[in-house]
Amino acid sequence: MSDLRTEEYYLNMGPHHPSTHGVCRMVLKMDGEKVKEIEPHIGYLHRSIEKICENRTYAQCIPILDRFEYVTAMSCNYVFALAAERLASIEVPERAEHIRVIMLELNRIASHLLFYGVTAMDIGALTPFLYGLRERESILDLFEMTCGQRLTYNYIRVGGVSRDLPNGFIPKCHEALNTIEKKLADYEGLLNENPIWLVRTVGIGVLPAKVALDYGVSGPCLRASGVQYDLRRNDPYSIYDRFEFDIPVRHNGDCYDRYLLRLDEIRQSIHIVRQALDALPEGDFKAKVSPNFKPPAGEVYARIENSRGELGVHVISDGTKKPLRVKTRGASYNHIAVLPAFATDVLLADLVAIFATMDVIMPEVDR
Amino acid sequence: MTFPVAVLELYPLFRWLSGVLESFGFSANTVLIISYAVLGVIMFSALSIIALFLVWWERKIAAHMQQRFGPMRHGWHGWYQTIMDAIKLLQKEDVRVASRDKIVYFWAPVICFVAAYLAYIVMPWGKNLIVADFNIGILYIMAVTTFTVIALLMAGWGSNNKYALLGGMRSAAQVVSYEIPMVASILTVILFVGSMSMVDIVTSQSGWIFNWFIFKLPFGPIAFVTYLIAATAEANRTPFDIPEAEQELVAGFNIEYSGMKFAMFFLAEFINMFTVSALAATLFLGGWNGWSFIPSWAWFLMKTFGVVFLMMLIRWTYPRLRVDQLMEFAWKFLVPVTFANLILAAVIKYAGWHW
Amino acid sequence: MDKDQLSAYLTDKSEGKLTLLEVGRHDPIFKVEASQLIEVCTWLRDDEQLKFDFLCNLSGVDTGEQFEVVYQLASTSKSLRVDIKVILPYDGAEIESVQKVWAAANWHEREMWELYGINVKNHGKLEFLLLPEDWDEGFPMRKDWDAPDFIRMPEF
Amino acid sequence: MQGGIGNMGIFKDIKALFSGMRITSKHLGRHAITLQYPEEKWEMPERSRGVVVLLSDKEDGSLNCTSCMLCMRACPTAAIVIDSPRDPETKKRNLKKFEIDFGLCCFCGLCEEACNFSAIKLATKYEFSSADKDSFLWDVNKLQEVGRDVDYIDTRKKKKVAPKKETTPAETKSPEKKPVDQKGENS
Repeated sequence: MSDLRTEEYYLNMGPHHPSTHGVCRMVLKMDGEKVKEIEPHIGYLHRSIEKICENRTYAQCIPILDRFEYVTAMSCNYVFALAAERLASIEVPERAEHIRVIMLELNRIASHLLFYGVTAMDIGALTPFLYGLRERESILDLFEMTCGQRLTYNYIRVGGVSRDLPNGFIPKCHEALNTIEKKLADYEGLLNENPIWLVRTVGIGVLPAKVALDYGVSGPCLRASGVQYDLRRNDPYSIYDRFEFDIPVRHNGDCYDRYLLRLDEIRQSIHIVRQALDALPEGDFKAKVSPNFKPPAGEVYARIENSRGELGVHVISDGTKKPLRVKTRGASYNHIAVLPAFATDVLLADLVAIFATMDVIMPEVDR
Repeated sequence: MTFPVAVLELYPLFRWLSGVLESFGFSANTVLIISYAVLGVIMFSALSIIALFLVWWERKIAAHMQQRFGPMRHGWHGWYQTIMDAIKLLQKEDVRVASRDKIVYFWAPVICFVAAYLAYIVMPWGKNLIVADFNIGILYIMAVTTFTVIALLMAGWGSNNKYALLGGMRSAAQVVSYEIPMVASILTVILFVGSMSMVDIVTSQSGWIFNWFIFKLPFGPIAFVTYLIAATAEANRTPFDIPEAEQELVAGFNIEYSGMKFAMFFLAEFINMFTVSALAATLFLGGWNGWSFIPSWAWFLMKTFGVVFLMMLIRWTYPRLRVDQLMEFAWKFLVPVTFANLILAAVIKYAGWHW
Repeated sequence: MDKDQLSAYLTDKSEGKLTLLEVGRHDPIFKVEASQLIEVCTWLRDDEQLKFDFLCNLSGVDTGEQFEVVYQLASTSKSLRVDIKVILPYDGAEIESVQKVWAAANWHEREMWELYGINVKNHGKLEFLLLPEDWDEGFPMRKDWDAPDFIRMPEF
Repeated sequence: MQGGIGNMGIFKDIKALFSGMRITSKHLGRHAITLQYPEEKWEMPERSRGVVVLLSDKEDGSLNCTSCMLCMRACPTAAIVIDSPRDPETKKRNLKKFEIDFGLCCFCGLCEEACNFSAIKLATKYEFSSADKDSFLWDVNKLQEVGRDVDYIDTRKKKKVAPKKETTPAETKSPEKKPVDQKGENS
């Protein structure tokens, strides 16, 4: 029996793996079913967005950045517009700001609904996926009605938004929000108490707050680890300081908390959208900005809280109509980078659950 | 083992067939062999049709649960969609891995397929509708259905793929673990019937509905539930579908199979599901017993499809367990419960506190 | 602390290691010498008043004349933001890795190394991250890189 | 999770399992929310950004395009190629070539916003997929043909009062002159 031995082996997870949400490749060092080491390999979706943006005017960058993080493309639009507005000190009309908040929060809800479905599917429940997408569709319908596209909006522009809200948007939006609020009970009934779901998520993939901060984890993943840090509060942008909402925080930092936190955030976002719809003033929806506008030389790093975490863009202007440098910072980038630090010594199935609850989206990582 | 010839005569068809054959001057043995061959073909086609129907049904149920349509293109609500799928799979190029273990890789789907069909030799489809009534019928079923695990292990090993190997190992561990609670649940039934013959088991539940084993309080329902859980695991279905866990192992043991070989695994999976459901119907739900205005085979099918429906509902509602939790559940929960239940049943049987 | 107070505090307490470049449109931008980077970063992270425990972003910049490395720092407990900029010459650009201070810098530095050719000392794992492993066509984010057509816009 | 399932209240678990089943079986009888695509079609919202078309004048059917090239400059992917040499005598541009490569187009709608003459629009049509890469290159005839039945608000009307006098388009004019927004603005 002396020649019987066990050995560790390498498992190549991805780039075409159903639960890597795109084309992430992870080389896993496995001991049986147990993951000993993770080495993420990214770049399969690299489209050189930053370089492309350096060769485009400010207005042209926005549709390119739509593709940066297409699940919440509104926030990509917004963060670039915010950077350009800060560079050129543009005043944005009130109505535009309200519309922006509505769109950003609707997009956050849509993204979290997708998260709900995808996470459930990664843990093996197939039906919640369709339920999540069903309500997401109603939000995408609103977007299509407003700006004409369902995913790559190109809606929020430097100085405002590209079009005013269409006729009948407000009642339809209220209706969609009411439906989602009602359906949240269904979502929670399907998974929250389900013993299988609980054993798969509770205590799995605990991300300590210290590690999370060290690796730059942000957004719901950070808040699930007990750090109350939301840019809508801590570095306010737009008109978020006028609305009343809670920042949900949970303390265990495991998959279950990350999941629950996002469901809580949907509720808060619904609340914000309702307030914004009620407070929507009349007026201009866009400040006068030339499509070839040239912000004065300088640099700014704008960051907002999107559904995944901190979405930042570092724009340097040299006074010409094209930016000198556009550096995008997506939350998922850090969320993948942190995996080797805390997701080891788990089973393969847990790694899938952890990856799903980190809510990673690959185009944001590869850019 | 010799097949009991007596059971064969129950088909008018076979009486007619043997009459015809004998008139052509075939000897009795030849007639018997031909009859069995014809019977085999009938069973095979019936089961294939059932498997294809189950695929379609599962897709429809899943679709309607998720507020979709599911297959709609071929025929009324796409009823022959799966037939077209099967034809497509048969025509497909058989892509094989270069570094496979040739023999093992080839035989795995065959064994899986055959093992799935073998159980139907002793399955009582209706009153006097059984191929062969062994006196060890249920034991035989337990034995041949376990062949599947060998096939899955072979598929996992022969594919020379780590995902497939993981799937094969998982499946072996899972099926071996869940065999125990399954048998223990079945034993409670056998304990009362006193026979392992499928016909005996069914006839012992005849009469009114409370003769069904599931209504034998208090252990009947427990045995049924534990059996159903173990059976779901045996059939590799969610929440116990870890051997092919799509999100973890991509497709598990059948990751390297394509075309017809994949179709064989796929159909075998659905036939296995039908087998365990049919067993549940036979053992716990009175088999083909029912009011006589509906033919007995219809009762059997209705009950079986009822159990299948339940399994589908479970599949499309629940998440998947993790591999160690699955084992834990089997050994720490199901095995104690089924054995306690078995002892309880034995005590009740011994004391005579039952009807 | 608002950004003016922060600028004053940083200029005061850094003992001349941080030079204010501009108060900035939204956040102050400071310059630091490459040799003092680690020291300053550790101080920024550990100072009780600052607690810059969060590295938002790290961008390499090619201005056409020089390289700049910009560290965008945030403090989660004090809600502060500051940019730290290191200016590097075009030839032999080299910088110390800040991974020891913020682990988040790891991938950003790798990315900077492969896209700009700025060498990162003590990084430990300088391998291609976004680019293919057999990439040998130079440093794509440099301004003098010959970009393919889909990146360059035709001039009208 | 040591202990896992055994440790939790079993009745609570069973209740949760059943409530899950109740939710899914509740949906079993409901109507599908999806459509059978080629037969049934989604009604596209008015602002929907589908394929790019060139618009024709509502009365005489001629192209609205004045080949001012604003759209070409606005395009972030250089999908639009216009060749319109100036006539040396009249100083007017003649449209020689107007091509859109839908392999490049990202349907952002910037060209529509840049246009001051209601000449280019992202129509609500969308079924133009093809397996042939060359067929994505649409020339002016195809663009006009597809755009014939597209309804639009003509923002040139005011200028039409003084016809013929229209010289080279005012390129400095910003596109935020609301050529597009008038459709469904007053919410």
